[in-house]
Amino acid sequence: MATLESTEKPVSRKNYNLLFSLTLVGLLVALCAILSIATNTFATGNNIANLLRQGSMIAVLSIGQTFVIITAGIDLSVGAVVGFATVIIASLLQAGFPVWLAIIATLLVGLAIGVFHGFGIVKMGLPPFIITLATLTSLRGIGLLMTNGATINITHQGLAQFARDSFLGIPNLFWMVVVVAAPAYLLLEHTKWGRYLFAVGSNPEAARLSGVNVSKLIYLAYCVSAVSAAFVGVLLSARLGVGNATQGDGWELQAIASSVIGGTSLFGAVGSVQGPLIGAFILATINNGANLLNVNSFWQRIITGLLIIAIVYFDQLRRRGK
Amino acid sequence: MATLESTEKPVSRKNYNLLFSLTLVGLLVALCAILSIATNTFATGNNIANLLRQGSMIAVLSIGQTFVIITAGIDLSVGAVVGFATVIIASLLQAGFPVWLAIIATLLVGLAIGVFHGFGIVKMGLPPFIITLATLTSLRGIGLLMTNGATINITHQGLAQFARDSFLGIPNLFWMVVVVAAPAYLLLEHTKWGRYLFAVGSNPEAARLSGVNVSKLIYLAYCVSAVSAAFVGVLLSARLGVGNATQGDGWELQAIASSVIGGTSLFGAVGSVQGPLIGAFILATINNGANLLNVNSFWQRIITGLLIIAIVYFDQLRRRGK
Amino acid sequence: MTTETLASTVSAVPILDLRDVEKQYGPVRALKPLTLSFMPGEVHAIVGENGAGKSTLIKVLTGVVKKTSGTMFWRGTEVSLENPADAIAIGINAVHQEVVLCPHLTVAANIFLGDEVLKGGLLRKKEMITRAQAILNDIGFDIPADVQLGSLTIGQQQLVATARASVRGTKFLIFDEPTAYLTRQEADQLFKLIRRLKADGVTIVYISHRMEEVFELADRVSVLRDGNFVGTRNIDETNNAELVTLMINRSLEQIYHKEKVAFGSEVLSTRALTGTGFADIDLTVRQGEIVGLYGLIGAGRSEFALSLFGRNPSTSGEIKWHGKPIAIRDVRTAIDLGIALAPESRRDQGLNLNLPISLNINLPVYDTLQRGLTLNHRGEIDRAEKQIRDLAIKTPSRRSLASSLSGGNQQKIVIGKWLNHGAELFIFDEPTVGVDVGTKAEIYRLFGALLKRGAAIIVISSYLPEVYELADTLHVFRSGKQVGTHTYREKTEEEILALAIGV
Amino acid sequence: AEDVTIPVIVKDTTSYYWQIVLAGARKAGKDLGVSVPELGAQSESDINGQIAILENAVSSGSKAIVIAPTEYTALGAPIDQAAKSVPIVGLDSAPNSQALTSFLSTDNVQGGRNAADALAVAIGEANGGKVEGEVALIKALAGSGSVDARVQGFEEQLAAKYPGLKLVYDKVADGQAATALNMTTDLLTANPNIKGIFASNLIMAQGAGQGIAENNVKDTVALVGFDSDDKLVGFLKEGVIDALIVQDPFRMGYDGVKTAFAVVKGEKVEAKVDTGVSVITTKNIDEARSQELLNPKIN
Ligand SMILES: Nc1ncnc2c1ncn2[C@@H]1O[C@H](COP(=O)(O)OP(=O)(O)OP(=O)(O)O)[C@@H](O)[C@H]1O
Ligand SMILES: Nc1ncnc2c1ncn2[C@@H]1O[C@H](COP(=O)(O)OP(=O)(O)OP(=O)(O)O)[C@@H](O)[C@H]1O
Ligand SMILES: [Mg+2]
Ligand SMILES: [Mg+2]
Repeated sequence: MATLESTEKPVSRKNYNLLFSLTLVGLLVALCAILSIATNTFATGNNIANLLRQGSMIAVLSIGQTFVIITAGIDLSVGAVVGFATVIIASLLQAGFPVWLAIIATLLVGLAIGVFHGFGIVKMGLPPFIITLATLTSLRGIGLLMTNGATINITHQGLAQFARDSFLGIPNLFWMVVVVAAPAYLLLEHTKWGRYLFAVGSNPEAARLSGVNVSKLIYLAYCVSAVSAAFVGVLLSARLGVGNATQGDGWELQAIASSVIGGTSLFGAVGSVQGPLIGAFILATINNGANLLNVNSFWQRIITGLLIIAIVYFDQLRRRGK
Repeated sequence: MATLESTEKPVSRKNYNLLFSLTLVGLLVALCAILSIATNTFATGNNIANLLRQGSMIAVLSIGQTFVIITAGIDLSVGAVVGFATVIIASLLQAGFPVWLAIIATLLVGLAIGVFHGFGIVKMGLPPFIITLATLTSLRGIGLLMTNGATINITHQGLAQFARDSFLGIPNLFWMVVVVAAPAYLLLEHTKWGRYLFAVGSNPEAARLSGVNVSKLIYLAYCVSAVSAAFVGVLLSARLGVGNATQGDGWELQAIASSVIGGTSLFGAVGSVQGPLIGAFILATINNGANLLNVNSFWQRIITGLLIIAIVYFDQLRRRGK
Repeated sequence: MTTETLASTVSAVPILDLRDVEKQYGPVRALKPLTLSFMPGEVHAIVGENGAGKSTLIKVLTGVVKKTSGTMFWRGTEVSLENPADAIAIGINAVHQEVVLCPHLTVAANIFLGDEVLKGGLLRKKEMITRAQAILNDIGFDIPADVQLGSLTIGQQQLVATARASVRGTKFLIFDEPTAYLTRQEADQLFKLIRRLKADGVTIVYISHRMEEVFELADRVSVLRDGNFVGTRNIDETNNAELVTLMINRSLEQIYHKEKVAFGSEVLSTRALTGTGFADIDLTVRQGEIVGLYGLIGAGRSEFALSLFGRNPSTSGEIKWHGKPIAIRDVRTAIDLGIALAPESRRDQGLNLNLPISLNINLPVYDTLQRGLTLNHRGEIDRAEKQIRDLAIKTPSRRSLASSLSGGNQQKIVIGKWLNHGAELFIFDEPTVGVDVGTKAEIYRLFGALLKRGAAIIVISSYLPEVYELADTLHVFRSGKQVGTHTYREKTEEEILALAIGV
Repeated sequence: AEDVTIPVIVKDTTSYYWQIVLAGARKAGKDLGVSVPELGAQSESDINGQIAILENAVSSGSKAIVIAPTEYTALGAPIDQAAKSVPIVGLDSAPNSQALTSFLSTDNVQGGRNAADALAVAIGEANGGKVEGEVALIKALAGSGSVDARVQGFEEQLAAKYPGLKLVYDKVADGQAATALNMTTDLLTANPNIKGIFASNLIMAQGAGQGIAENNVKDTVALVGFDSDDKLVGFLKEGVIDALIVQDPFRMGYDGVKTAFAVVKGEKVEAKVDTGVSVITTKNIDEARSQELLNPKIN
């Protein structure tokens, strides 16, 4: 609530962000430390690799989502885009297209979806919630229609191998997070486009008066989100070896949650790349730990909910304390 | 986006709302007219009764949701509360409690959830998105834990009969919408609390400096939403004759969509009771029509998405045109 | 380019020429066909009542809104300004009436927004901060460049907006009531800046409700009334009375006046009151008395007022209400006691911008409008209509959104919503910011009526002539401390100013 | 042998069916003295989630793993991978992998065929022996392996044996009973001549059954459900549901763990076991075997 933020002290945004990520890292480290003591399997190379693989997809999604949230928008379609993208790439591969072409085509489909969202928001004046909810619904329908609800088997082996392999001891899937996060970080923090994204989220009127092309930036944000989601679709299809339109169900909420845990404000103009990334891995660690500790899956839900509250509350406290 | 609203013309809110609902009603009527021509079963008493039953639950949810959205918040937990409430009432009934007591207890559970949300937002400073997302996750866990994933069969016949019966030719379930909508309308439009809700959504600081107890109103909004959801749980358990923790999945998005289709702004301070109601029945009519026309389930999704875009776009056009 | 250099050397060619420019917002004719020229290098003042169309004119000139009809010539060639970027591109910049910057960005980022310093496509953040700091220092504004804008007071934000507009290769710079939130000292700095820009050949358009500023700065002045262009005068061929008459179509004798009202019993007093932003404040306010608080931006007056109103409760010291010690822990307590506060920032604290005027005006009194289960709609309507009438709020309907009003008319709501509240102590924080001369007189008359009813008033103002003339007792604040207390006209304005600055 | 850990990974822990599988596994764990972590994704369509759980189970040092693969292709490679470190016993549906040490399954395709047969019988009884008319299908989920197999069997059998029955309505209700109920009422409105409905899982049968009860058409519209619980048995007894196709999830879970433990101990096990599908109607409901299937000892 804006109410509660009004008492915030003047703090330079930069230092604040750094400190915030540090504390989130602290939390993640604490979680890992506890799990290393509680189980003798957590701190094994194999498990860490698993953890990195498991968190990577939501991490990429949450980075894209963060771009959108910074503009005070929201992208509910990302889960559906992931599922749809697995269908696209699987179909293309099975139709005999080379991998690189199939990947590019899938990303272009993501781009088209992002452009459509931008168009709906900028030109048609639709609220982001509505246009992306509509896409969510429709895309699942289109994906199911294309496959008739079935799974498309990807026979191409290279892709699956890639998803399983590691490079320098770190799973390729995690490298893909780096591949997305590094340019995203650069874009957000070190280019004028990034700055304009914050400006648009903070006060679109001010941005417009400064000559910023607000529409273009909204296109940009939704394209980043949709292309990230399509990319996650590529990764997921590689990991699963199939294309299936129902995959990625509910991932939009996980991505948004990761982003918010990572310090992004749903009111816009507050967010980073590192925050959501850590948020995603905190969630992945909770799940991984619960599995290792053999926590009943129902309890696991309850605990996840409570931990989300605890983490964000803790963060609020720290912010106010400063 | 705030950008796009800045060009809005000054139009009196009241007339505007009336006109807006009229046009939505117009849309609903148009939909019904088309379906009456396209099928010979739509315009039968029996089908209209079905339609009223089918739309009633989302309608009640969307009214509650609207209270929250007017304060610039969001309640993602409502679907989970519905499922959880079916479990509560089913357990109580099977444990031999009288119906009235079971209903009251279930509504009280809803109230407690609403109070918890208010507490999280007001006292703990959590964003509404996060606290209600956490409740969504946890409540499903608790419900599953209580039932072990099973369905609780409600052997009490009166409740099921009630859900099936009609009064003055109109299904009881629809009367329940009236039972919720009428006081909600009164509260929102004809009491100071209603005015305060708008004020809080528009500018909480200005509201506070005008003597409005902002915290209390946030509690109020989330309690209305959660109690409405618990009430829908009661209705659903009556209609299905079972309690099951996984029911109501995704209904939060449907409720929010209905609310937004009905003219509520996710930025707060704009909304009504009649709008979401009509929004919910527009969605129900689309589904009912698609079922009657035997549209393939996959196409049905695509069409629903496109119609949502069309309806909201049409509404934007009309607003700007004025 | 040759035409451009040619045009600028021939001073007879207007830099900007408007022919029959008109602007309508739906049914509202904010600007009726207007023909007006701006000459290169002049300071051109624009005056007019609230809602006369001044800001609308500025918005048309800067491409913020599109004109409904008419033509515009920039150095002799027709231009169509579709959006702010077009205006910026040809060198038109503005400091708008409402501070329109990004609260989440740093001061430096705001100053360079849309014009970032880049190297290899990447932002030079450090350099921008250094340069922004240099700009601020150069102009003489004491504001750190690396903090978030939102953490500054509204006055400081206004200065940042000014700094920002003046450094971007501007050839035509518009100020829409830039001194509304500035003290005399800051205003002087601003004037220095304006003269410097003028010397550099920049054309300045200057909008203000303060006549002395117009006479101090302007070469020519144009008057708008009700969206109509009334006339342009050379500054040395006109006077205050003539301008006021042109503006409001009648003459106005006494602007600052406080009606003589006998003081009654003490309403509120504080002893050594301390809180965030202020310390050790002792003051007393009696029935029939106006207590003025004067100081520079950030002197702690608003914080002090907010603590009396229970928004940010004080941390130590004592408050007495009618002689009895009390604690004011929240706003409700203050209102129930009989304290009313018209806050400083209408945008952030005073108004619910996207709600109807009626709701805004009635917000503090809905308690009394609730009859049993429902609301007394008649009473709600009557009260809104009465305030709109009494304060001459210019609007088509009580149902219009507050955001559709001109700045001054918005300010009237902020004040109006408390007027019939029946409070015993009124605190007005910068009550006449952006209010035109006629309405100002009206507001002062309302103060008089309140006093006669037995109320007490605290007025906070950064506009010294106002508090100087209004206040029976004037307290001067500096950096959160009370540095002087004087009765009416006990000291000269210069002495008070010196005290506030601390020289 | 408490230090032997044999996790069981099901498709969807929130479903009653899989809870019964887990109950069977739990019982086996107690009987055999092995620890049996009960794992699974939270939705049948969450393939990625199940793979993650499998990976975690491998790295947490299990002696053997029992898994019900949620998707044929996608689980193939991960199971191959896992089988390099521990023996894997498959349940319910097959993965695309040759690495399973043993595989205990329900033949869902056969279940679908049985459903078609049962529906035909019920329609015949209600229409004086004439097995013809329009029938409908309500699916729980799109893209779920076991549902697809049932549907496949159902459609094949209709085509092969009951040319008089025409499938005119085929819908997906996204796992929501209320949606299945709405679809059923709309179906009955649009096609008053409908003769029978096949609801592809427990929740669908609950919704469809409620729809039939609500519209009072239990004598004219036949309904066959898949899986069972109290609610559905109630419907069966009232005549709302004509037949339930039930599997033996308890045994599947029990035998799954038992087999896996045998593998751990180095014993020889059957490569393939069919745990069977049964059709339950009012005629055989009181038989001991039926009661055993309908009332698994879940706790
Ligand atoms: N967005 C808008 N929609 C409708 N009417 C508007 C809008 N903006 C301004 N107006 C109307 O246009 C008229 C002129 O407003 P403008 O803001 O130009 O006045 P102004 O001269 O700047 O007054 P002030 O001194 O109070 O700032 C007013 O009647 C105002 O209510
Ligand atoms: N939330 C806060 N926390 C800490 N210090 C604050 C806070 N808000 C304001 N201040 C500081 O308190 C001091 C007084 O600010 P205040 O706004 O009361 O000044 P003022 O005299 O009313 O001036 P202005 O004309 O700007 O309103 C300033 O130094 C300001 O920076
Ligand atoms: Mg103005
Ligand atoms: Mg102040």
